[in-house]
Amino acid sequence: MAKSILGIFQYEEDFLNAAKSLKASGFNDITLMSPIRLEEAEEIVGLYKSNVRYFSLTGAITGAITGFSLAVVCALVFILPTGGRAIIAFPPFLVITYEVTILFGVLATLLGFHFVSGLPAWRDKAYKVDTNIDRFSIAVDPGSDTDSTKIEQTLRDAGAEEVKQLEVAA
Amino acid sequence: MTNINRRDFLKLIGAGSVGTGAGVLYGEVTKQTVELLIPQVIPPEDYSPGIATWYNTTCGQCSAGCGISVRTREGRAKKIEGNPVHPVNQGRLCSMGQAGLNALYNPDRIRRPLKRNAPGGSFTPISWDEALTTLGRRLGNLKIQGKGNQVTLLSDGVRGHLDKLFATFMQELGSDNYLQYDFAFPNALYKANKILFDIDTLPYYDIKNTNYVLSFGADYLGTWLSPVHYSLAYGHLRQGRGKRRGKCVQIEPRMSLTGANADEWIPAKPGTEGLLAMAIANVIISDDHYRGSDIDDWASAVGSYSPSAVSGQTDITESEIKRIANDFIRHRPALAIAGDNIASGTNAVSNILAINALNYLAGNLNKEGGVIFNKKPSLVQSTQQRHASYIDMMGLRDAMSTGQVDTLIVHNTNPVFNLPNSSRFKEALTKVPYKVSLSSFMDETTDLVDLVLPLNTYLESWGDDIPEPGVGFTTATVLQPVVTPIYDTRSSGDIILTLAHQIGGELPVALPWTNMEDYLKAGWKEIYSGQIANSAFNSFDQFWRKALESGVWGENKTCVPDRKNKTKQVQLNNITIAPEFSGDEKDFPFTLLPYISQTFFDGKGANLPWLQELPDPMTSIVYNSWIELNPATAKKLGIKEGDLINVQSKEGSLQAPAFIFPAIRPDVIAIPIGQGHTQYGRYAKNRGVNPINILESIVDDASNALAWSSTRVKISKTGKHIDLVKTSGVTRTLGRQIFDKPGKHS
Amino acid sequence: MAKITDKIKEYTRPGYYEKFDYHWTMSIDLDRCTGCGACVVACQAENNLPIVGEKRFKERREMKWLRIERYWEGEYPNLKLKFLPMLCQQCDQAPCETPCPVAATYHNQDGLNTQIYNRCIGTRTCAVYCPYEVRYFNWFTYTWDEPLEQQLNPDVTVREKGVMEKCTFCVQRIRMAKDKAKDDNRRRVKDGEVTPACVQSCASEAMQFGDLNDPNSKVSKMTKNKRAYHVLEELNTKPSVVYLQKVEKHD
Amino acid sequence: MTDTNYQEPGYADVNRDILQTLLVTGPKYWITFGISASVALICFFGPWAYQLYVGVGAAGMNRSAMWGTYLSNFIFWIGLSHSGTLLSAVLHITHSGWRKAIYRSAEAMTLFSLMTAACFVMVHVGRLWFVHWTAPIPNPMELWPNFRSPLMFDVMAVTTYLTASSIFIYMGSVPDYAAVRDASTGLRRRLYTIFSFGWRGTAKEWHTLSWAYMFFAVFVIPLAVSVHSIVSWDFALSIVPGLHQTIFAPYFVCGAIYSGTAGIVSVMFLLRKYMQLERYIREIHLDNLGKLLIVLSLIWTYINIVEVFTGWYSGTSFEYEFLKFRLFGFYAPLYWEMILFCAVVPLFMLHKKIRTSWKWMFIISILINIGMFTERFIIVATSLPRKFLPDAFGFYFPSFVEIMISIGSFAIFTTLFLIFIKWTPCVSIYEVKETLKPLRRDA
Amino acid sequence: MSISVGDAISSFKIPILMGVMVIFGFGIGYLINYTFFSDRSPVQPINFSHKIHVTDNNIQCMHCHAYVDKTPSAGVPSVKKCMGCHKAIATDKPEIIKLTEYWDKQEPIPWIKVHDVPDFVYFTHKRHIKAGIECQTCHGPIETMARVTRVSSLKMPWCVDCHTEKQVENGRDCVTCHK
Repeated sequence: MAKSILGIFQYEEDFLNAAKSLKASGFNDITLMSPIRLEEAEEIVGLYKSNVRYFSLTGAITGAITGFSLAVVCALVFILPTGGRAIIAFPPFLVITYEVTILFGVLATLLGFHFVSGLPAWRDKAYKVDTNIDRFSIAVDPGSDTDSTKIEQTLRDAGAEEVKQLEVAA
Repeated sequence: MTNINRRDFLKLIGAGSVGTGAGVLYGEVTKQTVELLIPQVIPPEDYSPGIATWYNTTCGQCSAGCGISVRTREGRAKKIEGNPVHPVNQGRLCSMGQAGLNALYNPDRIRRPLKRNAPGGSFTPISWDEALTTLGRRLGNLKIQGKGNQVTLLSDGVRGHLDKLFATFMQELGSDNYLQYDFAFPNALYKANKILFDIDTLPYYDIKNTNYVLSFGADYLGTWLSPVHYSLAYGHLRQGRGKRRGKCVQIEPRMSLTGANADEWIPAKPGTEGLLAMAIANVIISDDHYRGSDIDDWASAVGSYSPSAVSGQTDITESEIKRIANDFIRHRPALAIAGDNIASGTNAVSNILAINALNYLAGNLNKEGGVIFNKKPSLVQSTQQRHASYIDMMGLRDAMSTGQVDTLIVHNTNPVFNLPNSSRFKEALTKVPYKVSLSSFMDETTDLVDLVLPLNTYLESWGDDIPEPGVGFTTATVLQPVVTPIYDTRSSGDIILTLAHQIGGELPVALPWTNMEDYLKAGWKEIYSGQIANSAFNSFDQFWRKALESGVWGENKTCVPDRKNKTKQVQLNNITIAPEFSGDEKDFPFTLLPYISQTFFDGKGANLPWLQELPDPMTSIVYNSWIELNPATAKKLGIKEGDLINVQSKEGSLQAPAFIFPAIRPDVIAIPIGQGHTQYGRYAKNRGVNPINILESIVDDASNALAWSSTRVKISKTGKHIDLVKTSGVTRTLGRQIFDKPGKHS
Repeated sequence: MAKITDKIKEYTRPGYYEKFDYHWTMSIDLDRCTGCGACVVACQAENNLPIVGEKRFKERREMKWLRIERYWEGEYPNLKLKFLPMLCQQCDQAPCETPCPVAATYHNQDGLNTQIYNRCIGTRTCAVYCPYEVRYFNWFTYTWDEPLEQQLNPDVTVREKGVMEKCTFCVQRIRMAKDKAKDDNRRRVKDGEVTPACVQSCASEAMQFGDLNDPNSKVSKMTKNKRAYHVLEELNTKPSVVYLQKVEKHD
Repeated sequence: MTDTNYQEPGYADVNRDILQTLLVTGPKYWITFGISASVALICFFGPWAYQLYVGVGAAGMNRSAMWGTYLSNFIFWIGLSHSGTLLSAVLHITHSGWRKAIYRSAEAMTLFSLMTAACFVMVHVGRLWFVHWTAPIPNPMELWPNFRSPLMFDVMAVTTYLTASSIFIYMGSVPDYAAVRDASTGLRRRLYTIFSFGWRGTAKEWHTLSWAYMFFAVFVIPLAVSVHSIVSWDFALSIVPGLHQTIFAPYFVCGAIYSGTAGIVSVMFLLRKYMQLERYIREIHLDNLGKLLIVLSLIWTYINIVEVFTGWYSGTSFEYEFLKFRLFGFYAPLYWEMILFCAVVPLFMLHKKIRTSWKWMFIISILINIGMFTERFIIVATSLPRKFLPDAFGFYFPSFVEIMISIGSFAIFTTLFLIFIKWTPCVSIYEVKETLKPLRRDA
Repeated sequence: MSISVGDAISSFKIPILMGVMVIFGFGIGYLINYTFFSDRSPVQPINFSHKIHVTDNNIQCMHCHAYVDKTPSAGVPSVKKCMGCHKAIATDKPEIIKLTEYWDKQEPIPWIKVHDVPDFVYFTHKRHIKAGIECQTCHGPIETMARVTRVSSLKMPWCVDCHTEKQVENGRDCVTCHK
């Protein structure tokens, strides 16, 4: 079991300021939670371009190759000529390629989301229900007891409504 | 992982067993069903599983006498095809012939002898022994009492040895009342040929080699005499001779299948075709195309029928008549034939005489491409004189109603259906004390009798046949069973021979054979020894085997015309060429044209589902009757396709849906014959109407035949509507590339 | 390597149908055809076509692999009725084959447009795509009134509900002829050895059947006739049924 | 904003208002659900079972029209599905704020109309028990589907679309599932814990979700266009007059968006009315959708005119006959009804009062969809019986079974939708919050 | 309150495991059916042994299955054929007594089909025999079987594999077997 310090804020500015000062104090392992997406918060924790895009690209390329090969291989396993068309007919196979490209792109993006975001969360984490309604919160993992007092202090200074310590699974 | 407690463990075990059970069940359900492998107890001689055996025999669906090959597998008939070595059909076969399998395997066949319990009561199945003993005893008693003449046998147009057997049997029984009746039998044609050429048989019309067929109503591609043979000839005429493509002209008030295929279709006024022929003859003579020694006689005979005089009566313009006459001469050898509706008016024989005279005038007799006289087939006695005319049938009616007929044996014919209501035949029939029917099906006549003897179909019987009209040389075909009878039925020959033995007396002496096969073989032995005294065969057995194998004797010969010109000078002066109709034009404005249906013939084919499902060639209608109306007439009367029309003649009325048929004269309505059965199995019963019912009993005096195209009717709407069941949608090409090369169509 | 490129070239080339072993072809001479309907019954007898009954006809669900179409020309009294036997045209560029999702219909080495009943799932797309409307669908499982089922041809499948069917050029007869040729140690089927039921029955000999790859076959000669054409040729389906125009003018 | 009395809800109000649609279930809901489920059972599955038993002959299709209402229903439902995903995705990447309140229900419509459409594929085929042969599954017969077939395009496209739009709608709902989780206890909580993947709303999660969501949107737009193009190619790749039209793909796509958008309006009206969401679904949405509908209606009308004009002007018998039948034949009343509902009636929306009136818009949207349903029916019923050979011309009229199944399909859709609104918040909670005043001191 | 997905899932452990058990059980059940209740070797009405006839008494296949090289079906011998020998041979054996009973009643023996090709497939023995395929290729070591057991699946892939391997002319054309 590990400890986690949770600071809860009513206002966005306080929340962001607290995060900034924590960051300035050298606490890099902070979790910022908000009911809506806040791009400033993302900047504070250093998130600019997501790696999801690599998943999407790889997925799409894999899909294109898979789609086309699927069509070609299916046509060649048991050759059944139809309507005077070529066995490997490009126009229809490109349609299949197109669809499978998208299918794999979507699936890979889904995979990427899980991979990058770390969801699903298998273990319990620091969380307060209000965060998903109309409160902002910062969870910090204190290395030591001294750190924890410092963190609590920083949070209170920034205007936290509430600061509490939680026991969470490591 | 936490421990699983007992309760949960049981749950899991439960789930597992449910799954296992489902798996076992699934495997069981998806397993192929167990099939048995049933061997034969004793295999037949020529049996090999999975290999088809072909038997050659003769078609019994109409009177043309085509040869057929029946494909059988494991003792069941699978397909009927034409016999390639048969001279009539040369391997081809019409729809009716092919539907013979439907007759063989018809679900409505009578499966065992039936006896009527009480007059008007129902039938009870009895054994063959009982049936034949009862009948035999009755006939025997009559014979002993010297009342043999009170037995009448009314048969269909059987030929060959069965006919001979019937004749012998009746003769020995002491009866001269052996009649044959077929609705479509061309009495008038025989009569006219007799008058003109003094022949008892039909001549051979050499359509194959002619250049010009001038057909007056003869639907030779559909129903007339020997359609398969003529179709073969037609194909040859059109495209089989290089550049010389024969021309076909059809003169008839309602376009028949032949009319549809002809180059010209000319709707003359019904009944006036003879006049038209006279006018053509007039043109031939006046244009100096005939140079015979008897030209003066001819000139005087046809002198009064100038095209201008006839034009008004026939509704054909003068120039048209002249053109036809000139074409007819120019295209020699040409052929003028008459049949069907043209040969079934009150002036039938006169019409045919006038039309046949054209052949004489154009010099088309006994010539390739003209009318060729068949050698008289001398194998078995000629039969056509047994064919009852309408007057003969009326004689039978009178005899029946006055009690002169004690026992009536009906064989395979259906006079109750095929005679008009006005003949009162049905009423007379019910007065006969004992009626027997030999039939495979419960038709209208069989339904009225006291004893039903179920017959084998022709595919289960022995017999022989001589095609009529012949093919220009002597030929005969064999009828052999291709399958064992599928029900407890017997063939007509076997029944008669058994009866002969039952009756006793002189009969077993005259007919010592016990089954048809032996009788037939004995007959053919005579043919063998009398006719075929050549070295082609070592023995009769060899000849017989060959005959059974090929199904025909006299195969593949070329036509050798009987060169003797038998034509008599005809006194065309005396003929009554003007048609008469029942009902005057004012009250009954339309001429009713019943026509023989190509699918059902005279009604015989109506119980065969394949024929019921074969779209009528002209209208594409299935499963029903219809009344054909000219579009102009329909428009005038406000009739639309499918409107139920009441057709009223002097003798009765019928109701059927209208069909707007473009190719019929506005003053004519046509109804196909064949439907309108009140019995005759599930496929025929209560379907459509029978136009014969409302015909007037008027006859052609020269041939005594029923004038079935001479009834006038009036029509009215009933206000009801029936959707006609037909397969064709829109019957116009709408300018699409269907009959032409691309680009050429408009 | 060259082999692989050759294969690729072969498989990517349209018109795979050009090198058939046989190219079964039928010619129908409309100048001979009388429209009598014998072929229709012959087809029904040979190919186990069901007896569907009046109700089904009314619903336009008849089963006739070969039907005769009729077209009127002109007005009374200068009328003409033309007949057109219409059966599966066994097109080389068949519009019906391509859309089958399970390839239940395809072109085989005999130049036949085959229909494999076992594979058919009944989307009916082929029938919609067919410009000649010669494909028939088993709307129901049809039965035969006892004992009519004894007539059924054991060489032809009896189809169940939900399956598309059509004229096969009597493939069972073609197979049988090939079987016989093999028995006789012949490499090829002789001309005239195969006749589909309709061709066999045709009384006016309007139909001919044979191998177009054999330049001496009857049907090859017919296709060279100057009256030869294809119905709806402008659709470029390349049918294997050749019609010969009816001769309109005389002298 | 026409509504001057409008009071903007707070963040907590949003959670409360929207979650009550999901958490509080009154008898009205159960009655509606019961009715629609039983109609689905009786009208759809009952006749379908009958049809499976006797064969497709239970439907009115025949030799001249091998396709019938099943196919037109299929197109209709696929068309309806284009509302959501496409609209949602396009508006998402163009950052249109007004989308946020309506996109969830629009996407739900997509998903469930797709499912209904898929049902029709099953109903349509003759041998349902072999329908798995259309899937490229390895099998011992070594037989594979024919990828040259437009129907296989369909199989692939619909599968992809179903997958993509399910993922799209699910991913967009994850934060809302977390909200449901937080507001509930017991079994529901445990289930929604799984559904929400343990969402906490961290910056990392928001960041990844928004990126992934953007990619989904980017994938879904060309997909949606391709799906209806492919559906149109089921027809257009044939050579049948009336179906073989170059214009069909854009025509179908446009028609699809048109009917889908109209569908959204109807659904919005009902949700707003019966789920007390007046504060979230507002006139601005109606106004914007109305404008969109007018544009789509004009495009649709244009394509229709082009179709008739080219058919007539080409002068070929093939085109001419089917057009004659469509415009003046038995089904002419349906054709002109379609023109009235889809081309004329929408013009009323040019008037702002009508455009912002819920009642009028609901009626118009229903009429448009009736018109669009007719359009799909007419395409099938007037083209197929007028193909190439006049002798084979026929007629098609749907049978009782077909009519019942068509009615039943609406019940299936409704049932699925009713299940959905009890499963997922039908208005996106977090996205609605984004449109509100932010939680800042200076706001 | 926990937001752990792991905890939530493990709270559904029993239902999930039950599902797994059902699926697993289904497979087991199917296998059981396939192994123990198979239709590959049914009990015949007469316990006919190919071993006695072929191996022990050296009777050729074609003696009884006379049509195998002439027709599509091999032809199960007629009762008369059996009786041809068994009128005199081994008449006291119980199975032969059964056979004699059938013969006396003039009834066919209702053999159960072991080698049943799926419906709508046209198989011809003749072609295969003429192509030099041994009986054993499909029927297995039939000459040693006391009761006939099917060794081949007789399903389509089995046919197609052989046709492919032997490069049969048009061997992969559907109409070769389906028509």
